[in-house]
Amino acid sequence: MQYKSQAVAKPYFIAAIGLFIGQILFGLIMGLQYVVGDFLFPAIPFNIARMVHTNLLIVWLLFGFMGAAYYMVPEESETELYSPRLAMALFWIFLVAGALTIVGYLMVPYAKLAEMTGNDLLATMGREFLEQPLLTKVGIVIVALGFLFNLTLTLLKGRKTSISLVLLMGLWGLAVFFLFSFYNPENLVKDKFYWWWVVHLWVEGVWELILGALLAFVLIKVTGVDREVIEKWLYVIITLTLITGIIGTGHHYFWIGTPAYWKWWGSIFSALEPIPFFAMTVFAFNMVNRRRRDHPNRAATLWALGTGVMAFLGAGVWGFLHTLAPVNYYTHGTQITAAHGHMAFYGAYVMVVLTIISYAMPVLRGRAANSNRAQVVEMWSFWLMTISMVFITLFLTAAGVLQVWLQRFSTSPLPFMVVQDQISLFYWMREVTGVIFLLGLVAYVASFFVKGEAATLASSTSGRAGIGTQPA
Amino acid sequence: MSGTFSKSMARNVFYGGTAFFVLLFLALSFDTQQALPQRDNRANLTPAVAAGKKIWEVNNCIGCHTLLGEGAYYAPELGNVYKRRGPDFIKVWIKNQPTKVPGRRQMPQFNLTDKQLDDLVEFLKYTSEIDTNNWPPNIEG
Amino acid sequence: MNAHSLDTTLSAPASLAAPAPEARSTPPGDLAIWFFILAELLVFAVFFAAYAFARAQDVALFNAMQDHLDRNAGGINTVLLITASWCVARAVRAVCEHGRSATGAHWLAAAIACGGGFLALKCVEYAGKFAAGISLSTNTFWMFYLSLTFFHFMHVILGLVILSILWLQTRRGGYGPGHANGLESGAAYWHMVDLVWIVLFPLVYVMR
Amino acid sequence: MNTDRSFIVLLAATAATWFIGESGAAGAAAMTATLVLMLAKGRLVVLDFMGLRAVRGYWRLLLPGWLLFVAIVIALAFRLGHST
Repeated sequence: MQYKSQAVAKPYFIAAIGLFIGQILFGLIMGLQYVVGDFLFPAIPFNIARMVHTNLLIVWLLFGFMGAAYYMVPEESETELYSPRLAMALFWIFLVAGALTIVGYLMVPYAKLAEMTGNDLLATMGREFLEQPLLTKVGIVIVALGFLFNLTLTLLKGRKTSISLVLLMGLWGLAVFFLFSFYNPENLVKDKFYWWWVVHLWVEGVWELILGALLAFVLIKVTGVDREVIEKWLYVIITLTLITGIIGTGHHYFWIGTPAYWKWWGSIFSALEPIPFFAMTVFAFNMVNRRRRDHPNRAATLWALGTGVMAFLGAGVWGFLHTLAPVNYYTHGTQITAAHGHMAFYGAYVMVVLTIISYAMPVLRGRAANSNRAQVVEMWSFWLMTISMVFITLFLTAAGVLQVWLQRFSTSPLPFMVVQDQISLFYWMREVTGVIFLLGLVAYVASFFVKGEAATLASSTSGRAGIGTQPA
Repeated sequence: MSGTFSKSMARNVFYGGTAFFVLLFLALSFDTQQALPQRDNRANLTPAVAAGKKIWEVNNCIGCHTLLGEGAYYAPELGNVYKRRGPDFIKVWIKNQPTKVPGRRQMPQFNLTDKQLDDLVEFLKYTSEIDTNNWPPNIEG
Repeated sequence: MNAHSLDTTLSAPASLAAPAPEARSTPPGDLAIWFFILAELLVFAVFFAAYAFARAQDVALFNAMQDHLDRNAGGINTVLLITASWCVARAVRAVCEHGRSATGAHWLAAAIACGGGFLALKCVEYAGKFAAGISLSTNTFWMFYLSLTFFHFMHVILGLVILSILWLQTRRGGYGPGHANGLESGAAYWHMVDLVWIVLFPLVYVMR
Repeated sequence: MNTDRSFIVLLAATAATWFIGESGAAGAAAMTATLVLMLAKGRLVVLDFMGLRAVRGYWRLLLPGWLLFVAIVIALAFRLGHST
């Protein structure tokens, strides 16, 4: 660790992992509710479990992004963080607010929660992913502003690298587009239209800048390739991302009451969205193959490469599968969407946050890399989680294909619930795979507690086996 | 001879390209705003519909159902439920939840008043009349 | 190949200064702009294909609506863009081969004038269509006509912004033989805008 | 110079394209003529204006290849339209 204020990243990363565990537990509850409908009813109805599952995902990814930014920006700017105390204060505010929100979801009926938290003043709740009470939303904005203030001032007083500029642009964009969550017109079509300005322009827009910056940072560190080379490719990739992704928003405007031309605009541009992901994968592998050093943290390298591949598969390939309007006409709002959502979020955002944690945590704990034994456990967790996510996606895809066939495509379409019964086998298989994912997560957490002789940068002359790359 | 590939040019292309597509997106969004009155059924957007939308929201219906294909995939699509089931069925159904059939998916009891049920039905009726480019493909949603 | 091979900059200006066409392995201008050009061309290719296949679904509509297009305006606009492109090519030659910044700036100014003429004429066309109540939602043909031409229209605007920057830089003597990366890159982008129109004009205005 | 000669050819080809449009010609022959003119024009822009004539290797083939690809797709779609 070069700057002692980078240490504030550590609690952020720990909180992220903690909330990640919660997310997966609720995912398993929901998965079971798909096949045992009355499981935990009425204590935790499905809609509550889902809200907790998705909101925890968002919040822990935000914790991860913030931790990453607090870690990266001082090092990139070659200066201490503007205010470590502000960073710590915001950490506790965000954690407590997040925890209270989740407790509110679980303890109070949602309508009651809405009433208690001022939803009558400004109705923003009850929309997918934006279920947070008004107070929490305001809290998120305040935390985000404080966070951006802190980082922007840090950047301004230090070196301005492309990586930290791209990161900050992504984070500012994240905060700006979140403001659309406060706009909830009575007109459902308008509501949905601008709802996507938060959701789509986050995950297929500004978040990808953050993703690119995190990946580029770790790649510079673990490969030793010239910053110039990595940064210019970063620019090329995020350019491709935004020129396809911004108009690509149109693939959500096919069937919600928006004009018909979006079917063309949305299909054309989103059909090209896999290209930046493919470029990112090629880029990551290329940089690792051209590495000038063998960083002892092989686990971080593995996560970095995995991010490229899984983001391409989940966001790129699975997105393309159902993005063309004639296909989406049948698949819209089915398990196909769920399949895509799972692998895309895991492959792009979960994995990139785990990449930066994998790289930064050992440093924050005073070593270049964890012991070989700890890394082996971590790599096991990588494969367990990644492979089980691939199978979760495949099972949901199978369920979705069958659902589309029986409910939408067939000449004698069956009712929704009849179809759900017929595809329950796939839901069972998904649930079993989900348990394996949890085992992977347990292994991941365990890897932090595995002892052994820690590696240093100097001791890393050998050992390039195990990360699955060809020697340069 | 190898060509030039400079970071400054890559950066300029990024800024220029991004600005370009943001502007294009804004232009299309502007056109969409102009075109919406013909499609979004706003003529029927009564206070009852607005009240119904709020009931839809504060009971987190989207946490199980889809509405015009967006939401959770645990329970049936409701964008066209008005056409599929009609107003009376919807109200009776909501009143009678949960079914408590062992092992079946359960919908909570939301204790809605008759007025609230009427508003919710109005909202679902309004939603079913939005011009969705003929989606969903059939009445089952 | 090592990490540096991608990164090699033109360290020998003489290689470009020589007017004799020397075989090179990459196009004039920065690779970054070429990635962008390729991405844009890919988008346009998909758009053109979408137009062609949508037309195949309803040939009668497309043929009937095409009669309402002003082919003279389209033709003149083609001439304007081609002329602008030629001016840009002459500007690059003047600067890169002969080091004549003033001449180059004049050529660029002429190109900007032609591009401005394109925009003006296109605006007249649009005004007529809008006055007739045509919008993106009128029918499939007009959706494509407006989408394709407006998407291209915005490219012309961006191209003109780039040309204006090049013009200012060139006038100040910012480029010369061996250090004209920016000029060549901007020129390549402008030619791409021209190239796209060369496909768009026959496809939308002429072919039936 | 190539640039100037290409410019003259481009103007002539544009006039020809415009004339085909004005004549109202339709069908395979008109389509082929228009596409050939388009390919010729595009090729000149790519090779002489963009300066790819002096480039060897795949970069030189990329843009003419794009043109050819677009022309083939258009031709296929127009054939499809005429046959239905």
